Amino acid sequence: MLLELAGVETFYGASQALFGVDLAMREGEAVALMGRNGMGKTTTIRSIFGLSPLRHGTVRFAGHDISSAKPYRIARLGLGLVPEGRRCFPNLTVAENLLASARKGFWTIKEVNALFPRLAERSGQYANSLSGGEQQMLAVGRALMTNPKLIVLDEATEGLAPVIRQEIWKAIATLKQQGQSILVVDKTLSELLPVADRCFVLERGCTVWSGVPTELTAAIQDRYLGV
Amino acid sequence: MSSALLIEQALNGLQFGVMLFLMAAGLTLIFGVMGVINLAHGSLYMVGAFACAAVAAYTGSFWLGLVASLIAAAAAGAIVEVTVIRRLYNRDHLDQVLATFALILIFSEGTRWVFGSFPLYLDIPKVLQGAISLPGGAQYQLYRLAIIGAGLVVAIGLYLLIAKTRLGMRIRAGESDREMISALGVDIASLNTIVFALGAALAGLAGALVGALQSVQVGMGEPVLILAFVVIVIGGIGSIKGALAGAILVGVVDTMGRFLLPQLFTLFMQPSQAATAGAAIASMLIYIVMAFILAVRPKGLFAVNA
Amino acid sequence: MAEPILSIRNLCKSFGALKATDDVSLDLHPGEIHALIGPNGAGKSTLIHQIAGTLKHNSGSIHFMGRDVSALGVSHRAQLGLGRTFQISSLTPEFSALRNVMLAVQANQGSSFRFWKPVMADASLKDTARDVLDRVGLLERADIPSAELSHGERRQLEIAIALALGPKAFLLDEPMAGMGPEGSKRLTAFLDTLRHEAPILLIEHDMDAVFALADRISVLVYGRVIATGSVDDIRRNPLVREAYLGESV
Amino acid sequence: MADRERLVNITLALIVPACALAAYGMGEPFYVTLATRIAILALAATGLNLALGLGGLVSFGHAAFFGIGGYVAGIFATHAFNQIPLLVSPVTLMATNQMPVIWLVSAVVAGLVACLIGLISLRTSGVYFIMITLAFAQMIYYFAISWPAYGGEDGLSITVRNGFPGLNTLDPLNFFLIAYGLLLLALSAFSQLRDSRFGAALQATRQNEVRVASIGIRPLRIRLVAFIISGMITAIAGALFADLNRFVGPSMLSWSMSGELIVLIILGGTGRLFGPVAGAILFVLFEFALGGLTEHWQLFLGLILLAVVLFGRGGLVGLLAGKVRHG
Amino acid sequence: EPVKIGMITTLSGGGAGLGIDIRDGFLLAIKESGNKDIKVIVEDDAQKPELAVQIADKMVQSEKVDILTGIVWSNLAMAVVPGVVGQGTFYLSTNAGPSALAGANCNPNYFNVAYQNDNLHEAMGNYANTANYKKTFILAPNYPAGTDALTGFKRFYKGALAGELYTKVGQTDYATEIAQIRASGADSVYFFLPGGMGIAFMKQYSQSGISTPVMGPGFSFDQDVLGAIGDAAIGVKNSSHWSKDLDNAANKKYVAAFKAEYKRLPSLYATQGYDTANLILSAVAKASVKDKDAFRAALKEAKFDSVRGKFKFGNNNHPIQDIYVREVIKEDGVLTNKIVATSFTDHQDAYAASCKM
Ligand SMILES: Nc1ncnc2c1ncn2[C@@H]1O[C@H](COP(=O)(O)OP(=O)(O)OP(=O)(O)O)[C@@H](O)[C@H]1O
Ligand SMILES: Nc1ncnc2c1ncn2[C@@H]1O[C@H](COP(=O)(O)OP(=O)(O)OP(=O)(O)O)[C@@H](O)[C@H]1O
Ligand SMILES: [Mg+2]
Ligand SMILES: [Mg+2]
Repeated sequence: MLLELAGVETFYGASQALFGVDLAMREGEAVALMGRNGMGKTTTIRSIFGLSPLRHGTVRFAGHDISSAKPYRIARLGLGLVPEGRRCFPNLTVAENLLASARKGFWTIKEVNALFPRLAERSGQYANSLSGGEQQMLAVGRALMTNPKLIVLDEATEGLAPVIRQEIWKAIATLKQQGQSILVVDKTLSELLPVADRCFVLERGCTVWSGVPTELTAAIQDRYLGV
Repeated sequence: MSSALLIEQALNGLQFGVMLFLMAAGLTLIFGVMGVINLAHGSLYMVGAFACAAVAAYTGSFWLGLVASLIAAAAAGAIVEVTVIRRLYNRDHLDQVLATFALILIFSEGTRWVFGSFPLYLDIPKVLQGAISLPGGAQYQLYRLAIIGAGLVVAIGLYLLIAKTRLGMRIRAGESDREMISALGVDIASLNTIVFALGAALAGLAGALVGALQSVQVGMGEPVLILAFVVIVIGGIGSIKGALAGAILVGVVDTMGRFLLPQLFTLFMQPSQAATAGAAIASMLIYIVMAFILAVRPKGLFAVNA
Repeated sequence: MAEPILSIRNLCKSFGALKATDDVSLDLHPGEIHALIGPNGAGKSTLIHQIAGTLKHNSGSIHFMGRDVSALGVSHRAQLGLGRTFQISSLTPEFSALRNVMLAVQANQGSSFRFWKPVMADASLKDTARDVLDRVGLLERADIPSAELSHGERRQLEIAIALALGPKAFLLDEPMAGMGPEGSKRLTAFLDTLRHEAPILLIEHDMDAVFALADRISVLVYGRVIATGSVDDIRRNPLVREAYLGESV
Repeated sequence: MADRERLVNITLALIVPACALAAYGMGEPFYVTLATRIAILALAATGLNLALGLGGLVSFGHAAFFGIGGYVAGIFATHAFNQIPLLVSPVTLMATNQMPVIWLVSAVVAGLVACLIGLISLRTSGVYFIMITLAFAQMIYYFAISWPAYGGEDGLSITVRNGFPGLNTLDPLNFFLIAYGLLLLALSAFSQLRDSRFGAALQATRQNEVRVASIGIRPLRIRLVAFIISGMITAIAGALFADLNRFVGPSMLSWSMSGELIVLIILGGTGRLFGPVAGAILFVLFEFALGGLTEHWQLFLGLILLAVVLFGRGGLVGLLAGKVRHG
Repeated sequence: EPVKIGMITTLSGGGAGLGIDIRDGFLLAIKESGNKDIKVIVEDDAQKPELAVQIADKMVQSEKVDILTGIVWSNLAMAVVPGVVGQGTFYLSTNAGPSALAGANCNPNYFNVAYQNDNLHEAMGNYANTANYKKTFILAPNYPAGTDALTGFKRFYKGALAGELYTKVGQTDYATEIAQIRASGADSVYFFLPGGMGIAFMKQYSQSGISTPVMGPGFSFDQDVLGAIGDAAIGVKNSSHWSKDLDNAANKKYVAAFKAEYKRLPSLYATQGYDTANLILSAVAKASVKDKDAFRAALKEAKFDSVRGKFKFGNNNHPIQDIYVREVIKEDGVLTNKIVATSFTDHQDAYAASCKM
């Protein structure tokens, strides 16, 4: 297993957000994490990265127990994050955002610029003056620049124009073909399901369903995703 | 008033400005770039001056003293970061204010405990003593020229470090979002310790260099602190260029104000009244300039995008 | 047709060499939802900023309810009845969802210079705010500080605040973003009814919602309006398909 | 939580007068003076707390208002004592030594100055605001130092403490009761204001200025009014402080005085109703108790303050009452 | 019943050296006397007027001291003294001598055992005439003690002024002023810059390549700062009412005892502390401190062995004393002063006349 969460419970201060999240994925897989607003998807991802340390349960990545490791060590093991809400560094230019945390590998500024030509045009501009969508592209590019074993995308297509969204999904599909492991949270099931090998559904901080996309029946969708 | 005097005063202003920059350089890094309000900056400056004076007195070499000042201040900075500042990054800026205010008390009294209550002796090194003649007949003190040189070297070095290196990008990124930069694999905690120590070392260097021109005594850091903040804020927080420009502006305005205002006031006052009234306005001048600049440009002269 | 509530003429705005808004004119009529779509970075949010006053335009005019508002500040325009949401949620993080909305109700009622009566004892504020939260489906979460809400919930709160202002026109910057499928469906239905309270200038990348709601659509590309028309016109427009919609629709 | 804070507040509110009364009873007037000092500093800090705690306006120049109050008291006292009119033309204006008048004048003068400083400073934010307020205070400080008419650096002695109708202000207990009464008034005003519409707008402005503007409230006006009220309260405290010390000098205007007021607030708990009271008690007691022990007392004061920041989040009140819940 | 003395002085921060010297000199005298009936309480004012007032209140109201003393700085003295003497407690100044307390506001319970602020400057103005200076450049910080200083100098100086400058309090860079001195064509410079300001000025002046002779009051060239100025100070003339080499028995004994006790040379501040303590001791021997009138008279008599040689009070309870001109020399590798002239004998301050006492 590349990534494995077992019985993860996480708190924000005194209030519990995760009550037992289980998740497992193999190298090369694309996994979708689903659930309605406020069900704990983002919190799960924060727990993986050590940003919201878990109180119970374990997280293992590539053979290491990372349940209580520091975020930067976790990231260096090969986890790349595209966070919810973009969180580009506003006081850095586009190029600097990409370079600041870059690590060696396939993805370089050139590759990222090829994937998102828009970013190449904006290279010297400060991130806080980018449009919402441009920031989203930058956040994806920034994560790729760390050349992760597993890239985690939390609502990475939010606010993107349909054409770009298609580009991103294509990019995700390409990445997957290249053997990149992917964990993705997204609201648009019609786009998410075709790339996913497996799905996990969260409900009130618990994993309530997992399986392959074809088994995700309308009934389940209705019950947990409100579709 | 001769033009030679005017030129010399302009040069004095410039030199004072660069000296201010040197005193503010460490603060630019810690406060401007890392975003930590470090009121104890003046204390680190004092630590540098005392270390230099003590070692210079013991070994007889100013240069060994200078090295000692760098080491002592960097070590003090690193200790402060690890034991105090590190716990405060995620807190309100105000907690940093209180903590570093406490550090001022600790450093001042600690230094007095170790070195006693009397000012120490620290003199300019032999090779830099005396004055040289400038074209136009003016005399200029060699050591002051050396300070200008040191200030410019520090300015360029800092600029390159912050604007051009990967390290600089990470520091700036960490300032705006520590959590995010660490989630991208950067050990921001250690990085901050290093930067803090570097900023402290610069404060120590300034303390040693300027200490040779002033009195090395407890409390020497406090006036510097305010001036350094003034300089950085005028220039625009986070901008090295701005800090240098701000420093030179303050230096020239202060010098020229002290020089010209009393003379100006003699035009419509009795000489001794003019002297005090002119001096009074001159002492307020940099604050007037600062208020004016911020009123017109609320983010300083070289506002950094943020 | 009735007088437009909001009328923009030849609006221009540049950032250095970049023309973010390039001679844009558009109207918002009573009772309509006017959707504004376009690629990322086309200048949609910049346009909203200029209408709301957070950015000053370089040239052109903005008339709101027959009055030239170009010279007015942000808060003044809001008082006149421009209710906007932000693309990236902008809330008062320490306040609970309820107090976020109460503040908007208070602003709508007029004076904030009342120094004595406690707001929490002020039923006129509290009840109105609770009604609004109920309308967006956030009443359950009323007492949670907005910093502790999930992303989607924060987006809902944005809309609640705009609603509480009882505005004469809504400027909604991607209200669907961050909402799950269920939320989007509900919000679509909700906006459909809202247009009768006040017309909506709607920026949205969720095409299902846009096509379901819009009376008219304007397409912005590189700061210029390249097309305005009905849903069907826009859907069929090859330029729009190429620049924005792609093969999906 | 809220109940616990109320309990802490009531304890703090009772402890100061209880100690003062006890000291008076035991014939230890100095401790009454010490309690008065606590009350006055708490009053000054309560003024600042309004701007800083509720409005997020970290004014590093509140010593200006404190000093203005002090100088008004000092100047009035001197003129009244020497029977020299404050003003001869266009009208002759005699000074009075009645505190209520002095407070009023202090508040009005400070309010005007705050209005001026605020109009310019409030265009900036964050650290720029800190520094520009400092700049204005420094201007006034240097002015006071080099302005010979009222003593310059040497300051101004108040030969006879100003009076209050019906009370003997020379009696330590009477004077304490005046100061404490004012403190209670200010605290209740603070609490009322915090929960009012204005308070809501002010606190919202601290958290997100753009949001506040977008719903139609002008942040600048809200802040300006808060800054003015804040300066006025601090000025009244300054007038009392001058009367307490029977002396006013530029050190009341110095940046370290501004810093001390900020420290008081953080020490007690920023934005908490009784934060300034708790902070003033702690600070004055530390200063008093340590000062007699060793010549290196400031070192220990520093260590104690450091421990409070590191281990007591949210100041003393935060430590005792826990985190705030914002309704 | 023991005599209680409260000492408020500056023991922390930048100005601590002065207060520490005063305290050490004072305590040395008490120790030498062997008088067990004297209790001294020392507290640090941290050079803050408000804190000094608070301590004074505590000492008077709570500790019920009979005598207060120790303050270094004029502005602190102005804050503390009027209140203290108003409550009937004695105050003996060990250093500060603001003019306000010497003239109209003099008080029978206030004694200054040091000098009136103008005195040393007057002495230097007088000396400048003797030295035949015709064009002196004078500077001081822009605060009351600074303006008093230059006024004092000008009161006796007969030559012309090459320039008169007021600097910022706490200023540390003097390049501007030095340039003006150079350009002014002055034949001498007189400066009053206490503490670190003076050290900075002297260091910078000596590096500037100007050879115009410098004069100053003793404060800027006394034992506490000479070490920090270094050889730049050698040869500078300065005025003082005391010097280490004053030839009298009390002084010889004092200098030796101070050196033995504290392993350093005494400064004029230490001396003022020492003399103040001896004055108190002489009065205590004659009258009970509880009998205020008798004690006041005993103080006024000033029958004690001053290390200054002779010492007496004028009508305003300020000293009438000799003021010397000293020169900075190096002796056994240590910088110190020797007397080269006497500027005034039995000098009294200019404000005594307006004291109605
Ligand atoms: N900083 C926080 N402090 C306290 N509670 C929080 C915080 N962030 C999130 N929560 C709570 O944790 C729960 C899970 O939130 P989370 O953000 O993980 O949901 P999500 O599934 O990502 O939702 P969305 O689809 O809206 O992004 C929610 O109830 C939310 O209110
Ligand atoms: N302050 C600024 N300085 C320079 N360029 C800016 C600034 N603000 C916006 N821009 C640029 O203006 C263009 C328009 O931005 P805007 O945010 O309006 O786009 P948008 O249409 O809302 O896009 P999205 O759908 O991605 O949110 C972008 O290319 C952006 O980079
Ligand atoms: Mg989420
Ligand atoms: Mg946008």
